[in-house]
Amino acid sequence: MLQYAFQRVLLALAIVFVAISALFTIMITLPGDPTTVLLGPRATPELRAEFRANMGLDDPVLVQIVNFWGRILSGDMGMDYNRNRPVAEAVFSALPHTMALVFGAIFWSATLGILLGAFSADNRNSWLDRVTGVLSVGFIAAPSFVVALYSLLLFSVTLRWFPTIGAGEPGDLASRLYHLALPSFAIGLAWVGYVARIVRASMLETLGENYIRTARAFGLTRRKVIYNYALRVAILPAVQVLGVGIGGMLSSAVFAEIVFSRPGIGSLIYDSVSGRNYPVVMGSMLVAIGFFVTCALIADLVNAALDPRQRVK
Amino acid sequence: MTQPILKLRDVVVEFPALRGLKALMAPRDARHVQALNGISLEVMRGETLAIVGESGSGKTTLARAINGLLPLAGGEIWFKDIALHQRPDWHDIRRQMAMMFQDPVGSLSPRKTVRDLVLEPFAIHGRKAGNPTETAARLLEDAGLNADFLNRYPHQLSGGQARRVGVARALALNPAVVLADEPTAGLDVSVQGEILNLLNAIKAEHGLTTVIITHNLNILRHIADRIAVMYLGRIVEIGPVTQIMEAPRHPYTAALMSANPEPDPTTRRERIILSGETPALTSRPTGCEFHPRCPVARDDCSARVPELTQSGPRAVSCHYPISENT
Amino acid sequence: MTETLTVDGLTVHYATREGALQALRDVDLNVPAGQIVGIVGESGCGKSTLINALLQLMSENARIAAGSVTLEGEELVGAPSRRLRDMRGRDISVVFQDPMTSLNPVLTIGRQMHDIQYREKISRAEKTRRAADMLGRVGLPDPVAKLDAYPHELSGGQRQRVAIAMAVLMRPKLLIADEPTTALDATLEVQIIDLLKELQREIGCAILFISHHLGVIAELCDRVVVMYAGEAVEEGPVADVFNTPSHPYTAKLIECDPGRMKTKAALLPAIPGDLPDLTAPPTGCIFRDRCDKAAEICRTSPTPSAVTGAHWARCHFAGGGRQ
Amino acid sequence: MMDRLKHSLIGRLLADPMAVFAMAIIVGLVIVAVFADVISPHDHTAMNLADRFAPPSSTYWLGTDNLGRDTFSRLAQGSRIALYVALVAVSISGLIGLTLGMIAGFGPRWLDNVLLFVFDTLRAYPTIILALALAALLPRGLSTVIIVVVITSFSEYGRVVRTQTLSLKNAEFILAERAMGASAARIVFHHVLPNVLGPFFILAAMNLPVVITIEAGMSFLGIGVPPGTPSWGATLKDGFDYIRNTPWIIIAGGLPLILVTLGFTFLGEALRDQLDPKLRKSR
Repeated sequence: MLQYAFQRVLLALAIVFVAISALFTIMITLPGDPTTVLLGPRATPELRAEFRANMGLDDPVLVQIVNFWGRILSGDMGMDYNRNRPVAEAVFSALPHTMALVFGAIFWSATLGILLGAFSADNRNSWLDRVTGVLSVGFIAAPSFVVALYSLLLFSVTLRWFPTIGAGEPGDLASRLYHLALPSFAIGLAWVGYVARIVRASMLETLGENYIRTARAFGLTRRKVIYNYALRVAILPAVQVLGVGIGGMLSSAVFAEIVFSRPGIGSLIYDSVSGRNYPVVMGSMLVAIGFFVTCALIADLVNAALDPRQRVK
Repeated sequence: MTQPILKLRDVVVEFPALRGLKALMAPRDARHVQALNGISLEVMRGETLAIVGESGSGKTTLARAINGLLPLAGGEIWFKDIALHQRPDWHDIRRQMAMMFQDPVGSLSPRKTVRDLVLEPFAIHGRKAGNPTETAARLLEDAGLNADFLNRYPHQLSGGQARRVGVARALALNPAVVLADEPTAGLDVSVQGEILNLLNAIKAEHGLTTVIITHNLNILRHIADRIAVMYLGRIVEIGPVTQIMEAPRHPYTAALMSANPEPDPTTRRERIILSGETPALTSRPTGCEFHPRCPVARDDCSARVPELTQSGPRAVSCHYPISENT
Repeated sequence: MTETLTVDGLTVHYATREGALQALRDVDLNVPAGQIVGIVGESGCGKSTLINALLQLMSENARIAAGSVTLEGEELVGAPSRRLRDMRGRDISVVFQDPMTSLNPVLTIGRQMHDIQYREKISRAEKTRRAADMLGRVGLPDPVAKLDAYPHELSGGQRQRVAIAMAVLMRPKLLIADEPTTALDATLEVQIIDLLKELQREIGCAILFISHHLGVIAELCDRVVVMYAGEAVEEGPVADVFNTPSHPYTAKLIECDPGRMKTKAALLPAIPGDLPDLTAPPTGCIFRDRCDKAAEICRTSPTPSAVTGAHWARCHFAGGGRQ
Repeated sequence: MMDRLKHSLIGRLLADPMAVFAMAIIVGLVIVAVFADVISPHDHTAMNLADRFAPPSSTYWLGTDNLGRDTFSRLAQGSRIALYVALVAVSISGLIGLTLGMIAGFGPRWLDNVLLFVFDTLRAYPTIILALALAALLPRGLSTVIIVVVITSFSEYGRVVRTQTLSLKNAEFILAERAMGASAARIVFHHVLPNVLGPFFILAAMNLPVVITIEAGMSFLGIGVPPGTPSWGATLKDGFDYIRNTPWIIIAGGLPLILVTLGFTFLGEALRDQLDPKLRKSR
């Protein structure tokens, strides 16, 4: 297990390194003045000249990549020249909001999705199973930003049940959760359907396995067989899918943050792109990719912990 | 009959034992295990050699190595006068050396009709099949299936029918050698006889040389001229089928033959029950690799590796073989 | 002689698109207390349906159309599911064919052996001790350590021993063994057969041993039931059935086994033809289409005719029947 | 034979009410896209400042936006963009993924590892966030949308095809082909490809709505189609900016998106039910 974990961590680090380096390379090699790209259009000529010298922009690409990572690893993610603050500060104050959003969505999709899926499999081919099936596919199909817009329109603008703007009062948990409910629901809805489908399918497959027959032949109760023996195996693919799905949720979070005017990585990147504030874009990308890879890694390790067969591979 | 058509000398096939980081950190000789560990044998023109052994003995690996599906880590294989260990023209060799696989249905491409499957060798080797449908029908008929099957898909065939398609296809281009991996696997006894009769008839008619891989000891007498018994990637005994079955000299052969329950409740044979299981390839015992399970092992068996020693038509690899008169 | 298991007129149908598939038709069989009864038959004979029916664990589209299954006099067909669950694993238990897939891959051996003792009012430590004892009893080296192992960490033979240990842990009255040696090599097969014999003697349970391997049946069983296309066609003491097979199918089946021919056969016997379509089984004798002896009378259904005392065959020509 | 298979597949799909519903939506979308100019009651670019913020009426079936443009006409035109982007992007990324996936599955182990790492790395870019990052570097337009989609989605096809190919690679029938002397090309095109295409097309069908959503999403963020282009996403953005004045634009603008994604997803599900033998057996 330890060996397996070690290999996965190394792989995850390599992915973050290559993904970010590739992006950095594209940015500095694309035609155009890299100082514009890296400092934003508002930088003064003096600032540009100084930056060009300091950053070694005339060095070979490889050297620049090494220097870039050197700065990142020493904690320097550059400056947000538009608002005159370190990029790290901007990014790390936005990250918790996005994390709350994503974890909220995972909470929805895991609880509702696993329940619906297990329930469907348990009552397969009943009309309830059929309804759940159609609903799940409907959920999967609904584009998250349309769900966000519709729920904003219905629950916030028209019915006024939920707030339209912001992330709630700092320090006030209830207010935070209140502001979180709609946006995280909008992101999570599709995943509820997704998880339900996967859990149902893998549950049915698991229930057909010989060892389930063995368990029943030994007189274990139906409930115990289904929820202890089968579900334990059947949620493994759902864990994996949710881990990888965080990439998709981060994309959805951009819309949720913009539609509900929440702070977060998504709206930070969006604002920075409109302002051509590339150091911030780069920093946000780094954090977003790092966050995603970490979550996928955790899902992988959880899977391995739950399924001893995985560790051997 | 006296001329070898296949000659194997000290054939070694290795599999990677470790993957990923472990493999990089392990010493070079621990990265691989030997699935075949020095196999030498000859197959005479026109004979049927059966290779028997339990799972993990390497018998399937041997068939695949002969056909070039697995690379050799050492040793030589000669087919007629072609050196198969020196990058030969496999395309042409495989036309002369047909192979049948274990799973009768699974070894047929699932989205092709029986007609396409039987004609596949012609397509592969750019041969004209005359009138394709007639040729296919004739080949099927030779294998005991009528032309109604031409448009079926593999999943619509029973095990016995699929096996016949496999036979028809193997014989399509008149090979010199047929390698058959477990030809009776997955077949009921009532069907098994038909398939073996078919193989015997075809062999007699075409003067084929066949190598049959099997763990089914009951069929040996009826199909094989000679048998080779394998254990942990080595041949422990080889020779004419009746001699080996009636008077095994290697203790493993003896145990294997006695382990086969007879369908006759009145005869109860002396049985040698071996303890334990075949060890993993990663932990080969020292000396004679059979010694930890051998009922007649002596002290030095764990120290010295026995050689396969020829005496008359048979050979055995044991320091203290069972004498012929007992 | 008391019967541990009695199956009487058991008929099971599967609902399929082509209509009702009559997988078992009017099957009778008895397993006397303390005996080993073999069931032999080729694929499609209804062995697995029979096991599922005995355990009352049938797939959703299966239905018991008629007949009864009694375990020590207690009717299982239609029994409340709570009662059935109570009996499974305690009075009646089973070893399945494939040791690779019949154990739960994500739970340790110890956990699985704990779970099946859920009815016992004993301490955890005691349950662990019993599990380890039984693992040792079935011949696993280092049984205490094996409790913490996952199934994939064991070899095929070891896994089958674990499965047997689980099956006999509660000292059942009836042990069903569904081709327990088919997936194993010959030298392991004889080890398992020996083990089953020993355990049977020790626990005194009756064993219903399903196999397609005539040699294993001949060696292990006291009585044997021959099945073909969903019917029990012959039953009797092993020696009688093997020496004087009285149903043409049994005779053919024994004849086909190449193991009994000690010299090279010019032509190996086989049974030409295919199984009948069980959604529309032919009237009369089920084996009629493939039988050499078939005559006009075979268009009517044969009833079991006694050959000798405990040996009968479902054939018009069997025993004292019209020859 | 292929005909018979297709016929029976379509026959089976027609027997499934969800599949019929899905195909009806898709056919509807295609008809609207083809005849967009005919069925649009107004020129979708015509600004009629007098009729700004007009609610739905018999003249403007779905109302107008802040510039007085007819929402219905804009949505009808939008179907062309959605369909165009989806088909082009899915074709390109599917083809790349199919090729790389088969190379990874069938090629040497080191190449498989390299490609798998590439797939893993590309998956680490959250689509919309990467789109934002690239937005300022690349010119705004449909080709940018397509590039972003291809970069972020071909690895998914590659991964599925690779898994499928790997499991086929060691299947006995592939070994049997090799043992008969079949060339690598013959094995790949005659025996591997036909068995990979089933799952591949299911994935493609499931990905069409995803791509449509990405295009709409990017246009919503203002990094997709050029200004003025009637993409569904752009229309929704207009509605969002004036959510209190023109709620009908959001309601109407979201509907075609939801319907189309529903249609393709249901079709994909139905295809999966029919093509995946594992699911078919369990019934």
